[in-house]
Amino acid sequence: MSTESLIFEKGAPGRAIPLLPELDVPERPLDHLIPASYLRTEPAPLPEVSEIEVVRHYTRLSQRNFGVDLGFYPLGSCTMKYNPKINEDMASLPGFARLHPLVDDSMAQGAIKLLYELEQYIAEIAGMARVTLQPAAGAHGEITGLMIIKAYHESRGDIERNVVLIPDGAHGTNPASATLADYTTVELKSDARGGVDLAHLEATLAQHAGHIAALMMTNPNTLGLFDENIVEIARRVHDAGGQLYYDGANANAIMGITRPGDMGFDVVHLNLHKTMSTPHGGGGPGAGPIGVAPHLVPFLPGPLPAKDDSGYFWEDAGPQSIGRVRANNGNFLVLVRAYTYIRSNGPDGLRHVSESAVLNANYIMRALEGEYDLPFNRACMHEFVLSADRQKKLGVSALDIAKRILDFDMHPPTIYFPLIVHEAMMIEPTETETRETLDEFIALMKQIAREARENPSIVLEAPHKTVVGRLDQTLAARKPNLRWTPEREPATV
Amino acid sequence: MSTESLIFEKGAPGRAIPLLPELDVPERPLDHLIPASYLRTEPAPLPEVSEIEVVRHYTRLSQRNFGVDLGFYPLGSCTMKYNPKINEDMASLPGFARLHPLVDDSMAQGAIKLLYELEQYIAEIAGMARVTLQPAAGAHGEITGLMIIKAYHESRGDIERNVVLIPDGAHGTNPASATLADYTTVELKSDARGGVDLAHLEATLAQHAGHIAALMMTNPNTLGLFDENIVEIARRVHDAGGQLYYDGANANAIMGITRPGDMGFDVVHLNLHKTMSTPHGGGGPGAGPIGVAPHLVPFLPGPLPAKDDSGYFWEDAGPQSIGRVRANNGNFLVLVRAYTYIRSNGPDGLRHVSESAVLNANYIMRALEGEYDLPFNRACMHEFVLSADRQKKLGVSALDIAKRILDFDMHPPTIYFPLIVHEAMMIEPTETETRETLDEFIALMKQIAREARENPSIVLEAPHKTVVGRLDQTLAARKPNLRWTPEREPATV
Amino acid sequence: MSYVPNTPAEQQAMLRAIGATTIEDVLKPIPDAVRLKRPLDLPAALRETDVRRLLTSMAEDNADLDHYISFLGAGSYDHIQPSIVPHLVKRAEFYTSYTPYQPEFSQGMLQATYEFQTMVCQITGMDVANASLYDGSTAVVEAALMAVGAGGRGEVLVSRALDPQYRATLRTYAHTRGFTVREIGLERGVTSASELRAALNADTKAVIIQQPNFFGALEDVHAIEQATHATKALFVVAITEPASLGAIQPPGAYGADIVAAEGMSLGSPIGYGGPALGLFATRTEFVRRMPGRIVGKTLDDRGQIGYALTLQTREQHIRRERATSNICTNQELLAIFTTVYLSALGKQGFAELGAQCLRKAHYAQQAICALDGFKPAFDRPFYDEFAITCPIPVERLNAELRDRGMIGGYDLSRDYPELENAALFCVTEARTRDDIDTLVSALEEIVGATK
Amino acid sequence: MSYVPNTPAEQQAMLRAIGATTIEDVLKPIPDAVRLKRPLDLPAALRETDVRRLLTSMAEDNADLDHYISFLGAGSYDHIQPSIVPHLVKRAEFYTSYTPYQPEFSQGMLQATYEFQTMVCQITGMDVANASLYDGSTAVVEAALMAVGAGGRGEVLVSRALDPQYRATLRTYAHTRGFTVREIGLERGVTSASELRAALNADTKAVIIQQPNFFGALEDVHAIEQATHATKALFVVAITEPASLGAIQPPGAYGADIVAAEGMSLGSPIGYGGPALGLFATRTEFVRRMPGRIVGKTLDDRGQIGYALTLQTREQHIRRERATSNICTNQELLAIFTTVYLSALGKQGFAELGAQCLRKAHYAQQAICALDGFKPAFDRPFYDEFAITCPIPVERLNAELRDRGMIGGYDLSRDYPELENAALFCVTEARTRDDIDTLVSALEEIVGATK
Ligand SMILES: Cc1ncc(COP(=O)(O)O)c(C=O)c1O
Ligand SMILES: Cc1ncc(COP(=O)(O)O)c(C=O)c1O
Repeated sequence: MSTESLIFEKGAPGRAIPLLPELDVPERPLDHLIPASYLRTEPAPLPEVSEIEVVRHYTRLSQRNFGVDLGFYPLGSCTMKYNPKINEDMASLPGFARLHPLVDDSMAQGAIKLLYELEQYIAEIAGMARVTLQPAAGAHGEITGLMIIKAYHESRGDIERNVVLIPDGAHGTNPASATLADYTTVELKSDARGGVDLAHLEATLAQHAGHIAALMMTNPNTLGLFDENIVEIARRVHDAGGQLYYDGANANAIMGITRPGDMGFDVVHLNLHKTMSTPHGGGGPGAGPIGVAPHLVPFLPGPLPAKDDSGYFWEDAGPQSIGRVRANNGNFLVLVRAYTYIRSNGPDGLRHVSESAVLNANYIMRALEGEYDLPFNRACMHEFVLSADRQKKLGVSALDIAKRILDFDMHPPTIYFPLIVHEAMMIEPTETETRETLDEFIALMKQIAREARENPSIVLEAPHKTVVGRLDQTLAARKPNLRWTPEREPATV
Repeated sequence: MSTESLIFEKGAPGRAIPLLPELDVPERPLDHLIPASYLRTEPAPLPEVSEIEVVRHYTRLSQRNFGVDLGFYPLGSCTMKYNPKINEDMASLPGFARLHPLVDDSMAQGAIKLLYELEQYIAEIAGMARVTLQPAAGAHGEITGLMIIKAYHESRGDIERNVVLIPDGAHGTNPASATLADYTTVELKSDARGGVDLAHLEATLAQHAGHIAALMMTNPNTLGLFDENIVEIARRVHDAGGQLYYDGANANAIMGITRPGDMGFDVVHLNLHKTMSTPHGGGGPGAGPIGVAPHLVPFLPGPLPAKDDSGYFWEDAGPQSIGRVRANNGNFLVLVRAYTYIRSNGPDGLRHVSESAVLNANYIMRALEGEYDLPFNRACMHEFVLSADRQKKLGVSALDIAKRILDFDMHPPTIYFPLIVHEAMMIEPTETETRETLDEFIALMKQIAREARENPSIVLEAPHKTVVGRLDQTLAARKPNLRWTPEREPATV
Repeated sequence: MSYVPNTPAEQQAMLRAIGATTIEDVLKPIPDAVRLKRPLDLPAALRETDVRRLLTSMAEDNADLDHYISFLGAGSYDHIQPSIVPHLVKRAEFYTSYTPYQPEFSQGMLQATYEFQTMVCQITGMDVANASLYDGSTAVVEAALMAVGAGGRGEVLVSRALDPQYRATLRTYAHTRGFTVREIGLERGVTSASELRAALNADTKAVIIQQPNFFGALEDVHAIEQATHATKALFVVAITEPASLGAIQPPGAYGADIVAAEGMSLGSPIGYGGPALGLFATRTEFVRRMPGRIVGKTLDDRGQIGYALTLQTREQHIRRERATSNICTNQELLAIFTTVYLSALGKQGFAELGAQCLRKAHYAQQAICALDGFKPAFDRPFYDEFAITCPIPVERLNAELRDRGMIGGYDLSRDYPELENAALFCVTEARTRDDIDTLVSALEEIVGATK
Repeated sequence: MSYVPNTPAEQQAMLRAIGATTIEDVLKPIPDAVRLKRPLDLPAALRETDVRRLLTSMAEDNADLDHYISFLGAGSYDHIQPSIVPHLVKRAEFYTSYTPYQPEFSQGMLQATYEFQTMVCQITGMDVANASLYDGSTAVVEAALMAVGAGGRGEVLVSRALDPQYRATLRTYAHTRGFTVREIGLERGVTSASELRAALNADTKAVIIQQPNFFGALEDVHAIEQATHATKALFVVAITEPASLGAIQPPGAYGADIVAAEGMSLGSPIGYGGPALGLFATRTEFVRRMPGRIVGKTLDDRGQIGYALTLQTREQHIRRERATSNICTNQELLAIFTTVYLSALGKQGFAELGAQCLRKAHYAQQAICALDGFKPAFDRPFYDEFAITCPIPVERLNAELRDRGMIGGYDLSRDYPELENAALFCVTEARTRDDIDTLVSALEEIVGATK
């Protein structure tokens, strides 16, 4: 496909699509309505284009993008599963999509009911007492959870707790959220089996005795491994006065099999855009509701959906609530999709989702362990991490392998994460892939391993078949060009 | 993009999407309900695939297809204009898309009203008395019109009229429809200006005196030229006792400028999928309503939409009606799109459509006349025909030029039609193209003309960038393989 | 709302470029005598949002199947459309394209059509299928035309249990084209075997029956096939409800020569009856006499598999007045609806569809017949439709049902005066047991109130 | 309804391939102590059609903007969504993709985001913009955090005319993060200039106001800018109704340092308030302190133009606990809604949008104020919202309007006890004159009836 110029480079002066209604009130001069000093003096220099130009431009751009609907997308930690179309249809119903967030509760009975029930479903899946649906994404859930934990400690006068423990494999949002909550982060080492190093945990807890606010972790962790010591870890952190925060980004492995609440966690977020099949939309929107254990319920943001004899309503939060973490009712249309998915699957279906996700991951892992280094040789959960160390010695990096995969209409795994594995390639097939697709991916990875030995340049020069070649990211960062300007000169910053 | 196997080659035994509702009536054995001899013994060997496989397969197939939303499509005679999205939205409204055709009129007031008004709009645009909306496409309109003409002649006892005159440039559906109506076709020659040769017409009318049933023609004709003698032609045919049928495939040139009725035509079809912007859907559906002059109204198929004080209703046709030409109410959802389009444009808008279509065609024609042969050097209407005769002498045919155009993300013109121009290339840009696109096409056509002189092999070997190369159509016809079979052997016929 | 992108200034510049001053210079070839000297008498242009408002209110003036519980079939059937079907078919690359005259640019549509042809064969049990005709009724016409042959005359026998609209359409064409259509009467809800046998003769070109027939009843197709083939006539099976093929024997299994069907049931919107989808399948030996477009598999100049229109010499754009049919624009996009729908349902789902319709219709029929005064009009095996003789006129019954949010059965007396008070009820998988029970209670109540 | 494609038999074969017998062999790492020994307590699975039925009925239990005439704004605005917007944004290639970590495979999304960033700059008059934040309220939080600086303390001054929900959100974060939020009171419907001047001091990190403010009134932004910049504080302008930028001076023109806005108005569905779209724009000098994803233009190894995520060292996945923000998943698809919407409206349409809202709101305000007992709560210039003091409590008024198919104005006494009986009415281009006249008659009638 040939290149596609920017929308700003299309059109011509005076072109416009007459989309708005004909004005049906008096066309009074604007400066008779408000003082001229408040009025815009120049129209915003937006594109001047016709409908066919807009349609062709964005249709063509869409074809320059890869999505789950086109092929395999084993992006570790991101759970790029199939997004059912029925979810989209339900979220497009006018009763949901065209509902104003501030209407009287009597006019939103269906919506509040949906949220009320969804809260219960999520609480049950996570093993928690109550849930807030406000957070817009996982990281938003994290900071919300940490604020709740902080409020909890404060409510007990326990104000010296300023340390959050985070395993070295954790996702970047965990430490970033801790900082945002004004905590100091302390990194926990992993042991030889890929779990939290209990000795190091013990030492750290001792070192920061009285200061431990929380431990944030995900289980299965970012290596795709289930930390078998979780009960022990929870006990020790609790004994040290800390709370346990569960980063639910990896919950696709556990539905109906185990619950964070049963493992001992006090706060749990779920990424509905991962586990519950709502699309990631090219980077968002998602939804990151959090559930909390009973002792933390008073601190939840409000309002919360409630129900009495006369129907559903929004109940204000109590005096201990941390307060709102955003305007309105959460990423509602994402929540509608998640609700649809949970109702579609039911309890057995969700368990089958997780079991199948785990099976698919193990299937690929076992097929590839001969060709790539497998740093932790244990049954994995829904994903696993390979190392391209062996290939790196031949001059072929994880990045090169990723670029080579692009030539075969598949999306590469997550690379260079978690940081604790050299040349990491984090592979999450999800449960919605067919065995044939897994086999194709396995064959491709084997082929690339062979190419790395026999013909590395074909890997090093990849991708060969994409609409653009490897992009110069250094140039992008050194001379940032972040917007088009009429002079076509980069607005260097 | 790599190839895409057939849906039958995907999936695995036992795979299925549980789409139907859970059965909620007793699950009685089928042979307790009806005798076993009526029951299918083997399930139809349809694909056994999962939802993600279906979604990926057809999403990928769609990307292997070119449409107006991707780029310029100057396919002469086909009027590949932009299909407004609002048309699609309106046709998807449940009140239209989910309406059963046999509900009582009281339950379809909105639908009948729409058809009633659309009939009036089409009658006004065509200059006709009344309209039937039943025909599914242009050719269906043609046969319907011819049946009406036949019934008219019969009603007058004029039963010797068995000849239909058709200009040599006519579309293939015209003679095919005439045959279907049990007429003999006689071809009319074109004159040096590209119109009907009046002398030949005169001679033919004389030769078949008393046998002339009708003349079928389109004006502007398939050369994109307006026959200036139309009034004279109409007079002579009428004088000979014939009726005039207007093939409205080219009506995009004339809306609000001239009307077939005013030119003297007795029956007119309009291709709503061309002139009225409803999409062609990869070959259909369309809609080909026909309008008739007052004397032919009694012969229209019925029922027709009508209105009285109590509302809208379907009125049965009278005794002279030819009867139904299909089941139900025409290609209704196509008609909804056409209605939307006419209401969107209004009278001035439709005229502007036609004027702009004509301007765009002349603009390209004048830009290319130096590079390609222009068989008739006159102002064209909404399309025009070039000849690649000059290029053919260099070994490059119209077909080669068409294939070369494919390399530039544009669709080629219609080629080898009309038959009266050697190496014909029939170019219809439509009014919805920007000047820039026209200029790009002009530049490309000039480039190809240059290539034909300087580097013909690049044209002869085209296309270079499509998902498949030139297809062997001889093979396809010699050993027809028209369906997949499990043995993967072609079902040769 | 205009979709012309170029501004007046641009158009002025373009006019200059071709040596014209105004658009009138370009329109000169149109003689003054035929020029329209006034604006078209049409309502003024509306902006998009006003058009939306207008059409939405017109749409809401109709009783659609999302808001009414319907038991109406009679040739058009309410089936569940899986969510993925419109998502995929409405990909702009599909619907904004035209007939794949340039196969290299249209492989998606061509391959999907090849799959469509295959699936039509799979469900009907026939050898070959085309890429669609206008609708079921015109598909029957094309079948008759094929049987009669180019320019031929002769007679076509048609069961009176063929959809009345199809019969009407066939009569229209037959009259013009010059062959005879003779109707074969009914016996206990199906085609009279004795009448058929008596009518068959050397001039008979085809016998056309419908399975399940217009009353939902199953014809004794084997006997009809034998009688038909005992002469040289072609055996044409019309199908208005192809969902039946999930459960019922396919025509290929009982010797049909041509299957002419309405395909809307299989994934397309019901849309007040259109756009519809004519399915046409036949036996291998007839392929070169088949009407309509056909896609074939072939190879490209690099040896890769590809798809292209084929056997085009049958078609009007090549053979002109000697073409097998005049069809050009067909119902291609509907064919894609069906292809995606049948892929989604798949082998299991299609069988389940057939079985569900069969079971639900029988559940309903028994429940209705258990009511006082309601009895089967015929005692024939049926699929998802059945005729019931009611204690009061169907028109009255249906008016009452309408007031209760329901759409009643088809009033058979409209087309069969002898079937007074007979309603044709249809029950597909889209109706729940609850829907059926609601109908049954309503019938009881309505009739009770008239006593 | 399951979306797992592999059949039990296939899964069995896969288990065998990895040397396992049952799935339990693979789940072994999960200790028995934490295993759930019962099925989840959730409603049983539903087939697609039953899910559709269920959700449709829940949706119909809401009073949506297609069926009610609404005059409610207060942070969420009902604008016309052009038909092409969802058609294009809902292309599966867009919505089924993830963050463009592999730019070669995501040029479509990246280029559209680059266009988005440009358009946000064009409408706000700012230098640079990011690729979206969660919503307007958290965008304001991010602005405050950026002003306060990593680990910094200090004070942020916030107008009481900032959306109450935004203020609540800011308070939540400020408390945890450890900085002070001080509210500046109102004077005749806008931020009190004297209170602001009095509050500004060396510790002030930012001044946050909203334009138009929560009452729809226009703040005297020049005076506030001068006062703010006279100290070292950053001037943060919050916008809940960016459609106003079609008519109103953009923040870039009056010296804003940061614009933090809610972008839903610009083409996204209102969706009971979410997903929303946080817009964030600032001046070039602050770009490396900006939160969120940023797309930049660059070149590929063949010298072609391409787009990629850039300045990622600000972000959590690289900088971890020292990142400018913790945001990862953002609201990207909503950014594409806005990009397509602003392309469609274009230069002329966006100006027309601003003008229409302004004119219709003023038409409505005058008509309402002509009624007995209704008067402006403030005499300030406003955009498309205005506060009206009503003769009866707003709650009662709105209950009456609801019964007439209307959604009344926002009850300001919920957040501003001093504004008893004050309703905030919003009138956008989506309301017709007819709608407005209907409201006015209804108000007259309702109040008349209470006399
Ligand atoms: C392990 C892990 N934790 C947290 C997050 C953050 O979630 P979100 O992107 O929804 O903010 C992610 C997302 O990629 C993740 O993979
Ligand atoms: C000139 C002309 N006449 C008739 C037709 C037949 O119309 P349809 O394809 O709608 O049957 C066409 C269509 O291509 C045409 O171009």
